[in-house]
Amino acid sequence: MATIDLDHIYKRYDKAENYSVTDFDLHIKDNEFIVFVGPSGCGKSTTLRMIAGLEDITKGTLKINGKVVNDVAPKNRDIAMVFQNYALYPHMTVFENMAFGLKIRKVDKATINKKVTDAAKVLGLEAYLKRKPADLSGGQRQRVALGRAIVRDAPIFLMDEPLSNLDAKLRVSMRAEIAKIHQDLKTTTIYVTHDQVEAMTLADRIVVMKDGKIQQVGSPLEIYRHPANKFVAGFIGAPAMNFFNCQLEKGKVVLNNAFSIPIPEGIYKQLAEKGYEGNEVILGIRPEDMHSEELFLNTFPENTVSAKVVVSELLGSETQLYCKIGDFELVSKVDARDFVKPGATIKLGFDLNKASFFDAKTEDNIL
Amino acid sequence: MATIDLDHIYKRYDKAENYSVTDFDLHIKDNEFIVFVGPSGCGKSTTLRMIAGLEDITKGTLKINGKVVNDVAPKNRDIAMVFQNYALYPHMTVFENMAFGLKIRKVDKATINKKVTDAAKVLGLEAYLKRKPADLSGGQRQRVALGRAIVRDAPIFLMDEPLSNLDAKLRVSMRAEIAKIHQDLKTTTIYVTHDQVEAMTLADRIVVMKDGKIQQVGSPLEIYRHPANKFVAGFIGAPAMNFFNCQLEKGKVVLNNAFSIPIPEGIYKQLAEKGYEGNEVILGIRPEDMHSEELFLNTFPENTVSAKVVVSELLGSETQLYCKIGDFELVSKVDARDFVKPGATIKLGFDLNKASFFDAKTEDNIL
Amino acid sequence: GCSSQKAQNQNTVTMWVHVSKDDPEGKALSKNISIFNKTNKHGYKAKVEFIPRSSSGGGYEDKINAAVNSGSLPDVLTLDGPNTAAYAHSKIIQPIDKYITNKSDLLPSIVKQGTYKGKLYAVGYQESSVGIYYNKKLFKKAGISDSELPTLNKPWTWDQFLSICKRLKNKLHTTPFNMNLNDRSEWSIYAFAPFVWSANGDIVNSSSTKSTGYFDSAKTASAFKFIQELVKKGYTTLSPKDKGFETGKYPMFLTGAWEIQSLKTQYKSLDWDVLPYPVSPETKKLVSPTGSWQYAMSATAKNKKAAGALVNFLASKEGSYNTDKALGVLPSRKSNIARISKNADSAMKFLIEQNEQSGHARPIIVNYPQISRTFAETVQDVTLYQKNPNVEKVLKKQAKAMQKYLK
Amino acid sequence: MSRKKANLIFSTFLIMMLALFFIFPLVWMIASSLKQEKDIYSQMTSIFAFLPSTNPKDWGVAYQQLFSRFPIFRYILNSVVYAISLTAGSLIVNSLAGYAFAKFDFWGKKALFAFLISLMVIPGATLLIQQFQVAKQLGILNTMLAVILPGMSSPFAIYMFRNAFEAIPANVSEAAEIEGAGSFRIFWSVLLPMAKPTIATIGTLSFIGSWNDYVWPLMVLNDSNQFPLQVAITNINNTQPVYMNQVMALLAISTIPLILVYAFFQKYLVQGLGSTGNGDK
Amino acid sequence: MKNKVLRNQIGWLFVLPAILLLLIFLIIPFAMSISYSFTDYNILNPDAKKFVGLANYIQTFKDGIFLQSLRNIAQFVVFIIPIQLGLALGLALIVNKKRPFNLFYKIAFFAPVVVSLTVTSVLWLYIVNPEQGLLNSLLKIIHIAPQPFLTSTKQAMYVIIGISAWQGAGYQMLIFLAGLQDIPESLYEAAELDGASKWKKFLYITLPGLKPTTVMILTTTLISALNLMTQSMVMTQGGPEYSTMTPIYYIYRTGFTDRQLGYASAVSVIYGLIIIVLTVIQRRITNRKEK
Ligand SMILES: Nc1ncnc2c1ncn2[C@@H]1O[C@H](COP(=O)(O)OP(=O)(O)OP(=O)(O)O)[C@@H](O)[C@H]1O
Ligand SMILES: Nc1ncnc2c1ncn2[C@@H]1O[C@H](COP(=O)(O)OP(=O)(O)OP(=O)(O)O)[C@@H](O)[C@H]1O
Ligand SMILES: [Mg+2]
Ligand SMILES: [Mg+2]
Repeated sequence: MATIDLDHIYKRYDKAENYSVTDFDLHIKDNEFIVFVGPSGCGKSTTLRMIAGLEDITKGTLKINGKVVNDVAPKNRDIAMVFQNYALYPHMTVFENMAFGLKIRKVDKATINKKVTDAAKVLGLEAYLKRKPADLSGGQRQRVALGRAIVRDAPIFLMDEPLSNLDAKLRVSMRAEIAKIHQDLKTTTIYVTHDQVEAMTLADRIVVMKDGKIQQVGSPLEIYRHPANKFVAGFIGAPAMNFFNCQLEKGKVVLNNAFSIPIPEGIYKQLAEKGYEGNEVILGIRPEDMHSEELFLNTFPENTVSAKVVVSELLGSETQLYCKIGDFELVSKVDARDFVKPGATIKLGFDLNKASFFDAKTEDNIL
Repeated sequence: MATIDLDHIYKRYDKAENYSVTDFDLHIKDNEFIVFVGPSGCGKSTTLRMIAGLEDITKGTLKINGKVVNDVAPKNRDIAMVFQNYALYPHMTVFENMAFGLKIRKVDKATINKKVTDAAKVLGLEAYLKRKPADLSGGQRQRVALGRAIVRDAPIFLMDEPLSNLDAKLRVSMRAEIAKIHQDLKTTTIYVTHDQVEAMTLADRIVVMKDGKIQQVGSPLEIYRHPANKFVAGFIGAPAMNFFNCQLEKGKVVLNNAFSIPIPEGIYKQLAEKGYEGNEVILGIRPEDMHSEELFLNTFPENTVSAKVVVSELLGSETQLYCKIGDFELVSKVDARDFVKPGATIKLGFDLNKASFFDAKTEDNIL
Repeated sequence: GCSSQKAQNQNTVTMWVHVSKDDPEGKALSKNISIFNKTNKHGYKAKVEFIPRSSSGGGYEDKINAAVNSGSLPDVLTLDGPNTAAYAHSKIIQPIDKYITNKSDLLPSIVKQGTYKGKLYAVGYQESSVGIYYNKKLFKKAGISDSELPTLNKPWTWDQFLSICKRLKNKLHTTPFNMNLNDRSEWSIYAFAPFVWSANGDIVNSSSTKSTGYFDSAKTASAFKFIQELVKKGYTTLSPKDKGFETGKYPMFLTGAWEIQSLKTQYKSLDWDVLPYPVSPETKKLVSPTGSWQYAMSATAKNKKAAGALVNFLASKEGSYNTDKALGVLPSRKSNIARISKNADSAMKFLIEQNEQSGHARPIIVNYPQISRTFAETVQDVTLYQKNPNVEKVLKKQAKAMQKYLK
Repeated sequence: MSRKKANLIFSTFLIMMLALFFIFPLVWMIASSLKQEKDIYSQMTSIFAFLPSTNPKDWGVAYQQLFSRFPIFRYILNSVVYAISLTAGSLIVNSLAGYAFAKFDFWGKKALFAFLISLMVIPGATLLIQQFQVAKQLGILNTMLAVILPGMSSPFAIYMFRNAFEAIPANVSEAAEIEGAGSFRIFWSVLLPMAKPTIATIGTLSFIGSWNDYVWPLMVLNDSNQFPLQVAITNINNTQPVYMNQVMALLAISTIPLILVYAFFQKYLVQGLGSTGNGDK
Repeated sequence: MKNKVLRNQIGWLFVLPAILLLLIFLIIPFAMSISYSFTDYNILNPDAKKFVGLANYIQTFKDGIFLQSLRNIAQFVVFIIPIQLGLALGLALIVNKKRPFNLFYKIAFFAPVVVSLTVTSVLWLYIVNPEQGLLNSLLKIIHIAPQPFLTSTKQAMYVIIGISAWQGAGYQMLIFLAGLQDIPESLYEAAELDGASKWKKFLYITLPGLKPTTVMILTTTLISALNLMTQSMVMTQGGPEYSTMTPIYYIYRTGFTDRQLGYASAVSVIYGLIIIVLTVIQRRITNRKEK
């Protein structure tokens, strides 16, 4: 029910020397679910706060539904927001905290009651409605903060790491709840998270930020499969993508004494066309694209590299292997069945069809 | 350098009706890394705060290095702690926040300087040392809180969700850092987290809690592979284990009209011995133990069940399928290559060798 | 209609008094007013507002000041004796000679305190006096026989008084005399100026224009030396304890007529009586303090006749009698002396007599408050005998200080 | 455990002594109002000074005399009305101003605040006449407004409120703002309840200030039916002969409501904020 | 952004009632005071006032009593501030902790504030009575000669200081208490785990947390100390020999008892200026410490 246009927005805090957000340009469609990700301190909260109207916009225009709102007071923007640090009203009970926004809007008592109890049910807070925030656990507080925003039915929904203090199970169900709310109410949503699963599953589009600048905007798959640059590639995916500064030599990527692997023809053609033959490129390959299964190793014997396992972490369904090829470190994610003891040597097959290539200087994706 | 013994500890908050922690009995060995997990509000922070001495123990004894410390003031327990809500000193700069504990202990200036700058480097806070907490982003604040505890070199280290506000990448490196600190300093550590990866990778032993009670204590693998009860099984692992209330009939688990799968002989023998033949049991099977690969389906044709895909989530290297078998919902995690469109029907092979069986009444693990 | 309303307004006299309407004095006044409203033949109606004052003069006098400064004075008001000159000088009040009947019946001290520059500005409706209250039991214990006690005709001289003090002190091992030296308000000049006058000294000259030559005279000095002597010898104290006399700590107590009632109601077991002021051995002249609150007409009174009639009525034989009787105070009119004395106890009778015989009004000075305070400071200075052993020096300095306030 | 206990007993003893050192006049006042005047002074140097008369018959005497002397209830009612109105007014007016100084960047704010602080130095006691002249000009003499308005706004209270509001983390009011609360609503529903300790403090102090004021109400009121209790106190304390037990009884009557008001507001002072919702200030 | 600036102007609306009241009942009267200070205004004779130029001001500087009162108040301020602030903070810390009898302590410490000066002065006069007063009896026990206290020009002011501190500490305690409530408990917890002793917690958490409160109390205590009047008026009437005369009492006396409103106004303007300068200096110092 609302579009949001951020036109080249800049933000510098009063006492700060540097811009916290630089040239932020993003056009959010009605009913879209946008997720902001980026390293700590990259300006996610700041951007959200500007949209909410809590921070002045230093430069640029912000439009909601096509109307410039740089100067509109937060209360007139009709936005619901979950704060990163909850910002609960300490003197009100959980119920009152959630009801406050509705009370202000003069919603009748019965409706308030219904909405709040419904939300409390969803959030598992029914037992705590009469408590004050100080008597809640961290996760309970966070759920109150979420509930306070949910009950509002606002056309725009801003959430700043709303699930960070919840356990995995609750997270999953909350995540589903948020997705459902989004589908039911068609709320335009901006969601800040550092949880990749959340980002991947919830987002229509993900915005990857770094140092106050947008690095890439795209659907989760796009971002995962075609990262715009080395930063995005490294940031998305856990464990992170492995990077190797290689030489492109005669259709092969060559890493000093470590390996020399043939590049699939289609990809090589593109690289060669752009003049990288004989030059340095950064090879990026995700941990899950290095295979230890016999099948793969047998099929692509040339792609096989020997690596020494340094650490081996078993995570239920899969195993993460921290290995070394000569001096180069890499992580690979293999099936739990292929658990290997540290110190052993293992054969890894690089699936270059799924690899990315970056310019060594600009670090932009070449393909 | 320290052992911690929690002997049947209970905690009830002053105004609360119920116990927040009940009969908590745990003996932590020197240099052990213990992780508390459990749903929001289950008493993790409360237990930590009792160990730190910030909350009175209602009943039970707490020993540190064999000495009862119920009545010892927090400052005399020599514990470093990261608070869930940071609790940074608002009037001090980042540097001062981190240096405070050392200053109090009359550490000389040069050492303080070195320790704090080292920690700041590790935490990526060098640029912010002169700022006050109010001017930091959420994740930066959390890192300060972490830094404040790290510099202390205390023999006991309590951390309450210290990484919850950090992005995945930073989280991974912080996690590694914490592991390293633990190894270097041999600090006895208790760590609260809702992140399964953290729990799995860091813990010597995991303590799973629910409603203030310990459900299971064990190594990560033990907990994952042999959950003590349905709660633990469901809580650990994401997406959660699937549960089916089945009938045990002639060596098979039978679910109303949905499936009937033969149980591996060794397992069946145990179940039968305990008298479950012909009775109800809960079958628990993890998403990753339902296979869609041809190989598996061909090898175990009897274990195959047809399911309708409702939602299909692609998460980079793997795909999560939310399916229905008749009225029963289940989640399965399959290779990303096996991505299936919602609406399609898929064949899933249940790997009962890895399945768990729970008593239908007590919900305890039978095997 | 309109005109009758106006007439009514013109016949209404507003009045401010310094007491609470719940006090005996306030009640007596209310009664007087209702008599006045009923009995006066011109249809005058008096309306009173009661504005209780605090000891420092706060409240009532603040209110008068405020009214003066915003032109909202009532028609009739009460004022303390020493304020007459200032109020008359500033034309806050106006002469009332022509409204007051039977002036010759007024005690001379009353006329004196109400007169400024030869005109009567205010009439007192009561008198006051001070005596030395003594504890009969303690006197007996100290071996002072009744025959040694002074009378109005044969008061103790200062020397005799000092020797009595000495005996009391030696026998009883206590401070013999409390004269409220810690009270540096009006009390000081009111109670101690009689010593000065007894020695034929003075504070200012009769036209109130000079203090030098009077306040620093040798005669004045003799009185202050007497006070200093009392302190130096330990016969009196700079920091007396409250109700020390009443509870038998001090054998002698210099205080006003109001003490009688307090002793009679609260300290029934104390056996006491009143003695006259000690006198200068040179002159043997008995002098006692006087002074009281008075009625006056404000300069802005709308209906002077009505206001005059009210003042006259209240200060009349009947009006003042009503008040004085209710209060148990000294009468302001000669004709009332007998009536009041009739029912009064011996102490009261004694004070009335002392007042009639020896009452001396305080000087009429525009800047009276400053003079009064300077006097009090002088008393204080000489009682700090270690610092200021030389009384003449103190008086010289203080006379000069006073002179500044005299025009 | 036992050392802890010994410590507790020891500190309790010390603090108790200290407390007695502060409360003895109050005790003396109440005890004195419950005895005959002569006992007040004869017992002055003994422990009996702090105990009521041994004869319970004496207890009510001073009060009885007092009530027959003054219409105490009327005075109390007046005082209560003035004090409550002034306190309520002062809380509203000053907290609003404190809010503005703490949370808005209006033009001239700094200068205005500095000016306000400097106003604190003006000794009100010396301005009675001028204030009266102003009140007369406004035509509010002889009304309750004249009694309560001058004491209502106080730079000190504004200062207190500003500090309190500044201590409240910004994000709480931001949350309310996003939820659609207007400036006044934020103030009223969110910030003010969080400033309870300050409300309690300013409330107590305004109430006491108004309750103890004597000269000003007397100056601006003419009808003695409107006078506050202090007028009776000053009166009884200055009309010879002074009956100390009655004075004490009246002072006790006047002081006990203050103690009650204070104890009542205390509740909010103890309660405080606890920890803010996020503990993150 | 401009609009946000505009929105901030609503602040004016909120300060308006307060400012208006102050304007009417404080600023205007004070302005009148200033204008009176150039006249020979006598309270009883307002219509006769004449413009006298700076005569009043010139006289002020020759006025021995006023100068003496300045010295007295300086002495008072220098002693009362640390004593009273320390006492008040101590009391606040005592009652801020949960202890048995807490409410009693709170009422006790605050009692001198609400109990009438009539009561307290009677008692204190008994206590400091030079002859057989309680204090001298106590001094006798420890073999100190009896002291003259209020009857001595040297000691009177110290007695007033002591009694004022005793009487006023409860007031500041209340304000400190409000300030203490604003410090989040979690900070103490963090500090305690950092190993801070009680004293260190006080030093590093309480004091910085109380900073705004302390600055405010310092300012207001300074100002109320500079306004000292009643204690002197009731207990010593400014004596002996003006050793406890204070400027405000003097102004009050000159203006109301002596009725010299013009001169009193001049004195109060001068005194007001002195106080302003003092508070500015004080704020400078406290602000500098902050940096
Ligand atoms: N001060 C308090 N008074 C009363 N109850 C409290 C208080 N603090 C916490 N609780 C309750 O005690 C229970 C345990 O709280 P605790 O903070 O230990 O949970 P937790 O396991 O840390 O949860 P989370 O993961 O959400 O932080 C919760 O139900 C909470 O509501
Ligand atoms: N009030 C402030 N004054 C100055 N700088 C600030 C302020 N608030 C934030 N910053 C800085 O601006 C940058 C962006 O902060 P922001 O809070 O937007 O980060 P974020 O992306 O939300 O990070 P996180 O994931 O850690 O919450 C950070 O470097 C931070 O230090
Ligand atoms: Mg943030
Ligand atoms: Mg917690």
